[in-house]
Amino acid sequence: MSFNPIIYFLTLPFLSVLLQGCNDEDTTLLSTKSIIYCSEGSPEGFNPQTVTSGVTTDATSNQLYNRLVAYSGDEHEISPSLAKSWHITKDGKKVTFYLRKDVEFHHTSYFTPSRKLNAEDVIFSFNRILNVEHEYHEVSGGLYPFFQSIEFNSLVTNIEKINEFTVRFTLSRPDSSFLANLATDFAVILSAEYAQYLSELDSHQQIDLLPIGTGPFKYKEYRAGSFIRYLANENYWQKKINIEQLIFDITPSNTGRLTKLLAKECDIVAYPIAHKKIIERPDLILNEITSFNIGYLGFNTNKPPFNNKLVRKAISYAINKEAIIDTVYFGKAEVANTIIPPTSWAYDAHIPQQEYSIAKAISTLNEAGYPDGFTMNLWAMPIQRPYNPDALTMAKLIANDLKKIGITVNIIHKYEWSTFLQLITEGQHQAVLLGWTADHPDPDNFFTPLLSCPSSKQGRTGTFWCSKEFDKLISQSLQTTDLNKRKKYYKNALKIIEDEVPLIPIAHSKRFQARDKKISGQLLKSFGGINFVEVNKN
Amino acid sequence: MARENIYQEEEFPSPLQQLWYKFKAKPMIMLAFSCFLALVFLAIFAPIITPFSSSQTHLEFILLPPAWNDDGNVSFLLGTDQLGRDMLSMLMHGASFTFGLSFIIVITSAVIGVVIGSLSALTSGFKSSFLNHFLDVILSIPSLLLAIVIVAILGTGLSNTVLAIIIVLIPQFIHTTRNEVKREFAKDYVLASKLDGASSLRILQYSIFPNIIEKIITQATLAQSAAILDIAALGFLGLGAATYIPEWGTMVSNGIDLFYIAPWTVYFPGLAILFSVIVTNLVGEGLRHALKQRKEY
Amino acid sequence: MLVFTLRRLNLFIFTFIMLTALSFSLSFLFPGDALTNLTGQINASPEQRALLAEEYQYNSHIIKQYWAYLTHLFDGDFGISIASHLPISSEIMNLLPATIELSVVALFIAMAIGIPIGFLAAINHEKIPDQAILFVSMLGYSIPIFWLGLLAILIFSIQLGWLPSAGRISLVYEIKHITGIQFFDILLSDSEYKWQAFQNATLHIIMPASVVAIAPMTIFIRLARTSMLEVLDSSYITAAKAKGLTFWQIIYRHAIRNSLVNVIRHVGLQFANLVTLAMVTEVIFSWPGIGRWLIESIFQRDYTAIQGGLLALSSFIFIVHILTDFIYAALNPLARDRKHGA
Amino acid sequence: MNLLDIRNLSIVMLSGNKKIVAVDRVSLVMKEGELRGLVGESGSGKSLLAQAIIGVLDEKWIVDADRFHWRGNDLMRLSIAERKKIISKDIAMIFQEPMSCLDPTTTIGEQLEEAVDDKQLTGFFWQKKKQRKLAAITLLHKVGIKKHTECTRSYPHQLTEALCQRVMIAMALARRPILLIADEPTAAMESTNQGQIFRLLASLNQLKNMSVLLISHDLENMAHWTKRITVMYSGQFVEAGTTEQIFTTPFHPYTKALVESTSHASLTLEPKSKLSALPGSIPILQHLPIGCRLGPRCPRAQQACVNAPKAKNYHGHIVSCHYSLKDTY
Repeated sequence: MSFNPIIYFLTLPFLSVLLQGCNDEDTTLLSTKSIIYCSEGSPEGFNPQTVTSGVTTDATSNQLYNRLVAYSGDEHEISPSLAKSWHITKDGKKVTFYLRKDVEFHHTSYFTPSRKLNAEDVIFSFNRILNVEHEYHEVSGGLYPFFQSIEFNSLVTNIEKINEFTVRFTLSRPDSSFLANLATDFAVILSAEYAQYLSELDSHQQIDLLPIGTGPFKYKEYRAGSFIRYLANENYWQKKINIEQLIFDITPSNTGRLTKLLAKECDIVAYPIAHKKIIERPDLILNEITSFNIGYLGFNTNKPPFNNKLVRKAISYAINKEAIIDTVYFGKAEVANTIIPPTSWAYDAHIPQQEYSIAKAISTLNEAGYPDGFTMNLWAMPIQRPYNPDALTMAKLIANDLKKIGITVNIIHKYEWSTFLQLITEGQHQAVLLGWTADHPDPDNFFTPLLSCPSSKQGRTGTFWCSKEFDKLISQSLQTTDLNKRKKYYKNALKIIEDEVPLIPIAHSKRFQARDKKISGQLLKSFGGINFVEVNKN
Repeated sequence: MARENIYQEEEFPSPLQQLWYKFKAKPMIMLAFSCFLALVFLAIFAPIITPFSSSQTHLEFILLPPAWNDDGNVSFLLGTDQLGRDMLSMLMHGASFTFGLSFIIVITSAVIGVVIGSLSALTSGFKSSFLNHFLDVILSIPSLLLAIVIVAILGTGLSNTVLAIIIVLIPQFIHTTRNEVKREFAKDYVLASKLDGASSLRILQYSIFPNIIEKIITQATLAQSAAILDIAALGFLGLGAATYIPEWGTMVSNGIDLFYIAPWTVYFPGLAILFSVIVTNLVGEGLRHALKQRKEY
Repeated sequence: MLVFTLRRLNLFIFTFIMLTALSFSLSFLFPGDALTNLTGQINASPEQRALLAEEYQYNSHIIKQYWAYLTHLFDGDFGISIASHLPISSEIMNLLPATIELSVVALFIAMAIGIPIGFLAAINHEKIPDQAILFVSMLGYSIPIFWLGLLAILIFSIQLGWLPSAGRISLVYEIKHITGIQFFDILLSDSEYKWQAFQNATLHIIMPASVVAIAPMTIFIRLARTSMLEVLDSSYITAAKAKGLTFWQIIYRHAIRNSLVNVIRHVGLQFANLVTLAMVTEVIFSWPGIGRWLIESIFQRDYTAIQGGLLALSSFIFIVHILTDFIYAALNPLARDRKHGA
Repeated sequence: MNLLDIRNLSIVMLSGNKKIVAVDRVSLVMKEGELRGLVGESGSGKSLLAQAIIGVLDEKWIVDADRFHWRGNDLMRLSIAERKKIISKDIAMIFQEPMSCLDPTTTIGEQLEEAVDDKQLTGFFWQKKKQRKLAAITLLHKVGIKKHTECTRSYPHQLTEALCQRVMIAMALARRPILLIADEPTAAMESTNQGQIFRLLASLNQLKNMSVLLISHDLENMAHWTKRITVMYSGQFVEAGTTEQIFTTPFHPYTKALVESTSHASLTLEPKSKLSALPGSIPILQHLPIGCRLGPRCPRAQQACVNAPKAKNYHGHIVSCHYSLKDTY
């Protein structure tokens, strides 16, 4: 029997459609002028002032905005950005910034600025946070979590305009981390003119949804849960941008991101898994950078049985951290002895590694009055962050460990990230797997946001632990510039943590990122999110 | 048959025996049938015969490749997953969930569907045509979509999945039974027993059921392969079995994160589903073929 | 033809009532408050709630409530999404075209490949090609689709690097939403990168559509094979042989047409099956369609979205049903009315 | 000259390892311009024989013959393709249930045009379409259909059985055949319509000198329309002769029984006397008796009947029986 010719007839139209698509070589490929970054989640909004989530700051801070000052170099010293220079008075209470005069705001389809950046914009950006009465303060919920955790409003008493391009901050007390805080991803400068324009239209909300900034890219299009499209800012003050388009392809699934990288649908991916597979491929590069972070198991110290210090201690004996490092981090992390990573100057080498001993755990649990164990719930974060790439597996391993000392663990996992955080803030959990990434190199950024009373009460860290003694130590440390004194204060603070165990530190991990070989330029910084300003595609 | 055919009479085996003779004539089908029986056996006795418990973790053997790989270990024949659980044991346990539950689902929905279907076949007029349209509408909604909606009502979880698939399969059985019963009712032999004064129920029981039972069995094998695929699909989508249950679809979805490092965690559960569906389909095919041959004869 | 059309219209109305009644009753079946489920207004203030209750006749008889619900549907008001707070109708308008595109292309592939192969099998009845085709089709019918999708990505996207693994089109192309059917939108757009985008979109649809098509294709193979065998066995083929037509003439002129008519009859039923597969495939290939959205809605307990999505998807399937009925009638004179009787 | 000369044609099917001989060494000779009847109960293999002649049998049937001559050509020596070519040119066939023999999805016109042989058309290819159409209309006229436009536009199911049969005949005529095989053309038709069809066939036979092989189980009609009749029983040749011979002096017990069972014969029967019929029924293919297949039913059967009888020719009246009735007349 000869081959049936019907098949040819029926597939012919289909093939011809395909071929038709292949006959254009008149224009260069658009894909060579665009960069697709596969990110891990949707941003909550386009204003990093109002959030702490790394997903949002990654997507917005460095792309859309600039700060007054920035970090540069390996030593992470403060360098000029929108402020070309600054001056601090001797008592440390007055800080004056001299602004650049050539900074343009974004020209977009929804707003065309008529002037360049000036002092008004800086004052507007910070007054929105500080002044509860401010027209824009309550827009998007009125919460500025980062600034609240560093008690920014009690620190800054006044911001004044000296002249068109000079702004002075007046502080209530000297603060050695003030400049560092202004260099974080959260302290971005918005456009006062745009705010004015929006308040005339009575659509205040739009300021955080359709952003106008000074950064290297400007907003074009956002489809929730799907993608963000940025276009190059042709008037960027710092340098010329090499690419035309920057696209954030929102891909929450870890495998999905890796697949897109391997299939060349993404140029760069966040938090890649399966490093071995990436290294094997000659056309891909894996970048790693030391990140200041800590993944931990936090106890809700308001709820029994974890209001009992001994129970917390017992659990800390029972967890096999080495196994977690091997399984969850594939060995690409260090066991954490305390909340401070070893590379920080505040790290105290004398703090011993937490002992892993089932026998000790059982005896401590007996001592605490739970000889038969108990049942607890453990909340595992539903998304991937550098400090915890796979909370579910970690939770399963911990559940397995705790079974040995008679504790039954129910894992709670299936929530959307923002709902999850909401419920943690409400204190619904008994224990939770979370983490923290530092926003700047000052060790205070670990102590204050994680364990100080004000931030504990907010609940985002999940511990609700509050110690007057601890708070006193860290505020003393902030008010001095003597490094040795600060070291001593922090050493004592760490002792308190070791003794009280409000949380069990698990790992300090590196931050990874994989990209196509064609993409050049530094992207990752130790602090803060990703920055595409230097990126090029060839 | 080398029997001498002296008389015109032949041996007349019972319909089921005839079916069996036709059925076993094809070696391929027999092979599939024995695999089917093996799966049933596995579904019942998996907890006794597996080398390890399905939840036992071996932290020293995490992501071990299958034994034939250079890095493999003979005691974990098909390797381990990211928690160091033995793949082989999990797959064997999975037979009770994916395959075993599909069996239970089909039997339950077949019983309910046949009862409703045969009773509804006795209706006539407006009620009947309403029922017909109603069934058409229900059957035109994709089964998985309907199952998903039911899961949304009941909440996720393995038992709710099972319930949802049972509910989804019932209309199919009603439809088949109803059509078959109606067709048989139109035949002359039923008229004959009607003239003898038999009640409808009696006709159903003695005249019709024996004639349509094979059709229902055939439908059941079709339904079972659909049920296996549906359980697995819901498990894969995270709407079915909880992540720690070694249901095959759930295992595939658990393995996805490791697909590129440990592909066997995806290959094997998928193959298990494929195998069980093929076996079920082959048995169904054999049954249908045997039925057709018997009718032709 | 008129009677035929009226009958279909009648069926359509009945089905529409059934489907809306089902979707309406879901709001009572889902956990939580029925009014919230129906409207999606989860954070409504007491005054707003009272207003909504008034609008939806919430305190009247159930029939009145249903009627109020229907009027809202006719106004294009499906409520708002509990999760995203966007109107369901606009979400559906965004997502349904993607699903239609995927399933129609898949249907086309399944028929274009499945039917000729089925015919080939029938022509070679009980010979080796027939057996081989039957076995392969059994295999295709048994593969769990999500697994097949994963393997397809592994082979065609990762190992060979031929086809993209996710989405409808590379995000670098900015296509305005006009009809929602992407290929039309691309052709309608005035971008200088039009043909690049078209090519890119074609590459994107090949793999998901083929994966969706596999199982229906095997069913079409079987249908076409059975139908062709039946036709080849019929007396008019014998008569045509007696007329002296060659084998291929008979196949082309009579057999294909008649068996095709019988296959088309089943397209409607297969379509429901195909949409089911498309839902799972959308998840694997991140296809921005209504199936993926529905599945995500379950995780987010977005009951309003589930109701709207169910209604939209099943109406779509039913419309295809009726369309195939009409096509069948157009092709098969027997299905139409007798023009001038005996 | 003999138009068709068939000797000992057998049609065999292999079922498992058993060999089923559906038609057992049947001979048939037809002269030019003859209107010949082929009679037998249903299941006697008449249709199989006809289909074997025209070569449209299913592949499961194996046809074998000692001689198969068509107008002096030995067809058995030719390849299947060549044989088909000759036969489809010269022999046409019409079937029982004409409605099912027409493609239900194609209009009558198209089907008719398709039957018109290319060689009959003389014009250039762009003229052929029109010529074809004209040819089709002429054909319809030939079979007595006047309203040709209505007819060509119709689908088969829109016409009556008798009209369909006329269309079938028209199609058969399209190739200007020498022999027309009509396989029960009037089965399931009302008697008035039956008459029309038979009349048409007879007139074609007379006016165009077209040979017709009329197959039927209806002996009475055969008596009316045919000159010579061949009788078959269960795949075996029984008797052949002129119509008169068959009806007045049947030599074979089966023919006699057949003749006696017709109403024509029963007119002469005494009131209230028994209608004559053979005991039993025609055997099914799976259980064929050996030897003379009528054996178990035959009133005259003796031991010799376990061997198949040889055909004996008595001046053109051929019979195949060990104990023929020849001597009783």
